[in-house]
Amino acid sequence: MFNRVLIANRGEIALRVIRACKELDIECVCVYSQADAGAPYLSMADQAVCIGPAAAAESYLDIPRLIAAAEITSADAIHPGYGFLAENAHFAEVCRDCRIEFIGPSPEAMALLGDKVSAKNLAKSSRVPVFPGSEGEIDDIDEAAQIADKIGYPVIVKAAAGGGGRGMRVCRNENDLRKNVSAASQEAEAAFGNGAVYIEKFLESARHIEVQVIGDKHGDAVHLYERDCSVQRRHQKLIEEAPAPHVEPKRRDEVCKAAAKLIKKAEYAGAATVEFLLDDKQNFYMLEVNTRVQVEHPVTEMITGVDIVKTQILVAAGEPLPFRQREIKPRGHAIECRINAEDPDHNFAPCPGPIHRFDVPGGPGVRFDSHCVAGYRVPSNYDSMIAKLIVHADTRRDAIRRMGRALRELEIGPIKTTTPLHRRLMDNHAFIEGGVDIHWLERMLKA
Amino acid sequence: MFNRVLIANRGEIALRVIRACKELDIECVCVYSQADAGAPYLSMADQAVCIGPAAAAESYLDIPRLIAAAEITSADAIHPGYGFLAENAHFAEVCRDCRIEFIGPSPEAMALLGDKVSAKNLAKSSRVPVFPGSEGEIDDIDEAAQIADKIGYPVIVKAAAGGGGRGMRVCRNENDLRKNVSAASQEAEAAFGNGAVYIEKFLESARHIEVQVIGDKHGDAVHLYERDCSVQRRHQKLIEEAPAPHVEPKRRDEVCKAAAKLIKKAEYAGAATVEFLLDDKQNFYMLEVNTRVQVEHPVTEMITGVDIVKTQILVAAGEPLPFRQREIKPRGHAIECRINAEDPDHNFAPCPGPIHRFDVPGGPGVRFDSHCVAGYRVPSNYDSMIAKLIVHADTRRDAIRRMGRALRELEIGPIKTTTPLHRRLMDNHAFIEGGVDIHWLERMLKA
Amino acid sequence: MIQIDRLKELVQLMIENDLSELDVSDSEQTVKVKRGGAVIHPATAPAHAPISPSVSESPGETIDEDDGLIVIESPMVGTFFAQANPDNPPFVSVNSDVSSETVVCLIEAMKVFNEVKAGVNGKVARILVNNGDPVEFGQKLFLINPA
Amino acid sequence: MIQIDRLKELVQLMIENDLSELDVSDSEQTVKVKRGGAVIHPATAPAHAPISPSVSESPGETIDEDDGLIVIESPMVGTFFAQANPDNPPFVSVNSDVSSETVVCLIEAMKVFNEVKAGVNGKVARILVNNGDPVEFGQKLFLINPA
Repeated sequence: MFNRVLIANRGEIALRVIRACKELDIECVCVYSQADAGAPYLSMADQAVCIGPAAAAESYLDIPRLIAAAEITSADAIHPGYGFLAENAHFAEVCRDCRIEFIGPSPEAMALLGDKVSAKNLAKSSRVPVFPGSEGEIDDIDEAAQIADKIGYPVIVKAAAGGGGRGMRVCRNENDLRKNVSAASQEAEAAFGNGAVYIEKFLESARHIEVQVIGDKHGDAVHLYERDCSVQRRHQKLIEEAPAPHVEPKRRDEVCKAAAKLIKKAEYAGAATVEFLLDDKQNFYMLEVNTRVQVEHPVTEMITGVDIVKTQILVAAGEPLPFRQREIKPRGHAIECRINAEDPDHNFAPCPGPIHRFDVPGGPGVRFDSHCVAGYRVPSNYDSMIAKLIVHADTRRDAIRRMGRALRELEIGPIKTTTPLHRRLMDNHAFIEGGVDIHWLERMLKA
Repeated sequence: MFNRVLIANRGEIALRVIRACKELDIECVCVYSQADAGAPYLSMADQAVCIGPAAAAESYLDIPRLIAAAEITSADAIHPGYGFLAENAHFAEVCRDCRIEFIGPSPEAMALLGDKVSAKNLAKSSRVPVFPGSEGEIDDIDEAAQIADKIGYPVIVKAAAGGGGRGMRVCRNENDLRKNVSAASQEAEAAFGNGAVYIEKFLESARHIEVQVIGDKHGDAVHLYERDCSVQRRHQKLIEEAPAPHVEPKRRDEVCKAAAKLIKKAEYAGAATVEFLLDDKQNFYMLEVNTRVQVEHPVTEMITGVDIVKTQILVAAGEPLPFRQREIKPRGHAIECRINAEDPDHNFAPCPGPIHRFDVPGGPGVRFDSHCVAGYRVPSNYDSMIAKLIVHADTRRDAIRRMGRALRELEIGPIKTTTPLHRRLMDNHAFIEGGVDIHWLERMLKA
Repeated sequence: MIQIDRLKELVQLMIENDLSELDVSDSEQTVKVKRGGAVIHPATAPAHAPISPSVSESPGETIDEDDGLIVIESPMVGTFFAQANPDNPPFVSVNSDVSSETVVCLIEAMKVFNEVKAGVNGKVARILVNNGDPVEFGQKLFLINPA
Repeated sequence: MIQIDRLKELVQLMIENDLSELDVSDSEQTVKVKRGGAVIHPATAPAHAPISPSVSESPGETIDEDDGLIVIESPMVGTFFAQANPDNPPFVSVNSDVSSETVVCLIEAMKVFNEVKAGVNGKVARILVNNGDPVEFGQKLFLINPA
């Protein structure tokens, strides 16, 4: 087991990793930028090291500084959290070169699943359902038009190396397609230095379902069932839940098993999330694989009893997975609401600043993950998530009621947060009914 | 189901009942004394009614005031919490006369199990192990000496109507016994208006194990397994856990089943706790039955997933138990630490007063039940418990580590609390080993 | 000269607006006031707690700070009745003279009607609750202009 | 004379804008008001954050408030070396004269030795770390008495 883990992140996920280390009796070192100096979660680490100024490029994203911090504190492993360098294969490689264990997959497994074309090919061979489309990149526009005819419009043109919507174009007919393929390719070339594009079926409306998997260094991988993260605004998830409501159990089990097989085939050690879109005919289509722990991992922890962050550390240290697939028996229903320092009444404008009042909900089935306390000042330099409120109950209806009462106990001020919006959502008929699509929240906010 | 529940209690248990009502979509009214005016938990109830001055005798213990509060708010049920009037059969009777449902057993069942002699007789016929001793009250001193000879010294003389140690005398030989029987009888007569005494085997050292049971109005009763509450100081429990460590599984199961049978035989609807002493040869002996929800109910909730307070309300409303015995499958290990406003470095002197800092632990497997927030003033009029910190993990060792890290996150000030003592206990070898007896903590504090 | 009334107004201003410190001076006067120290959250600030009556079965009386009126508070929780029965006139009305022993209302709790006496000599200035209203312990019922 | 109405207006202004302190004076009057709110817990108060150097690869300098000394801060996290190699003398000692371009130490990070220059003319007043010490970004390394 590791002697000392360096946490190359900040805020709630840094605290989450500190908690896991404490419970495993491993010392932990947390890095911080000057903007985070004095943050209360740092005092819970065994050591805290200032690595640079507020700008993430010169602190949380600066590989040499992170490695130097690990070296001066004799850390033998680095947990990257999520965001920042968590999905950067080069960082994982530098760690390996410096003989520091990267708590995550090998650079090779990360690269294999990070590239959309190679991930899709591996998915197909693992019977993970994927979008029908071109087999790899498009060489010829006529061939593309033929494929589009076969799968039916609308289709989407995507960059093989892409992400974040760049290089993506929806085509509703052949004219669109012929116009967009070369434009998308040029855009991709400019953005990622790689002009390869491919086409896929496009869903006008769908739900976001993702499967949590965790693999070890001994060739095993176990899935921890799925989450539904369809309540989104501008591609930012706001509410996540497990299990996903209204999914046909047999289809769900098939997809979860296939996702575990994909991760196993990639010889992947660590936590991974296989993301899917689900159409209104209960068809799953794989979107991509996230090669890190997710913000929303607690809902899976609540229903399975598995501590995902502890398990990440154990498998990185070379231990076999401490559970088998058949031992994973989900219980009840869990929901997470992201509490962001944003004003939902003013177009979600960020609201950094000092927190004077911070009254936290409690009682049965309530979990609250936050790096904040009364007296903390939310810096303006980083993302606005300040807390995650998670509840667990026997049924989805009970979980929604529990979340409603917990949200009414939560009082954060004077900064504005997404709490009032979440309170409204817990009373919303469509949300209570379950199974809303990924555009539902934006439609609702406009109405 | 009830329309409106009146909560005849204060502090954390009042908030616990408010939470249960909210989650069941039942309106709730909380009474308060002037000493609790403005307490933050009151604002979470739908209504709050001032019933009297700070003195409990004129507020939380005053039956006419409580009934009047229920009448002016049209409450159709009263939850008594624990302490105050929770085990007062007269109160339960007045509620019935006023056509207000008492959320707890019938006055008859409460009286039957509240009387130690009748409870013991019913226990024997349910195969609940009891202390060997006289069958009911002692008429004749020679007969008592014969019984004592048979069960072996030391024995204890107890008042049939007793409680709280009054009227109890330990006898180590026949001389002791002959001296003490009449003295104890006189003391009992003076204290309880009932001079009946009985004798029982006395254990020099034992563990406190209790079985949680819940019955409904349809003749069913289910046990939720046991708790170990041996870490006590002056008969006040400080740490509770479930399951009890180092108990022979077969004996445990037998005792739990017998406890459920006892509650069923008493035609008892509601939550009950059958308390036992466990000697060093794995023998259980019933102490008494508590006819209410216990402070330490959350540890059972954590391992079974059952919401005990919600279930109390459901069965009081006449619903059948929502689970069967075979569906109760304990998972993992749970520990509760009571956070009292007391100074463990100064003989546990109470420390009421204002709380300025109240930083609450979070993360996986942590539950925090408290009616306090930063800015709250702990009144000096009532008991000193201000919070319960509960953790759940896969194993007892993991739960202790989790409790240790959660206690280090908990910061309450400037008042003194039992937090530092709990931190030390989580590092204590004997506690970690498990199975300490009821005098262990006091020995440790003296050492 | 420092006027107590003026000072009371300042203190009231502080309480109502949760001010913790006030420091005012002009050529004639300097006033410095500090409050609390404990920061009480607005939502958890104690509601105005009526002063407890010394004897619980006789009404509480406190001097209303506004204008020297005496408050009769409810000695119990229950239902307020202004008259002995629906056909009777109310025990008192605004401007009624009351003596210490005058019954001013009944409070019903558990079917028992409890008489509340004025406990003071004076004239009824205001009646703050309506016939049939539920009342809490310590709730203000009447304002009396003392004789 | 103190005007309550004027004061109330000021307090209203504070509440509406969440001001915690107000201090106004003119020739006649002085008004100071503090308002509840921002209690910063001692333990969560930001630690003294060293001032960020403007260019990250050149050392930061700040004037030490005590006695006009200039601080050279570490521009990076790594290991502090006072000398180029174990056999060499240290780059500087107490009382050494330094100019803006004088190398005062090396910081090693990822096997790369980074020179730190004084960035100021003066005399070394104190050396705050020892050879081989790990140093954080922004950590104070030297105090310089400026020329």
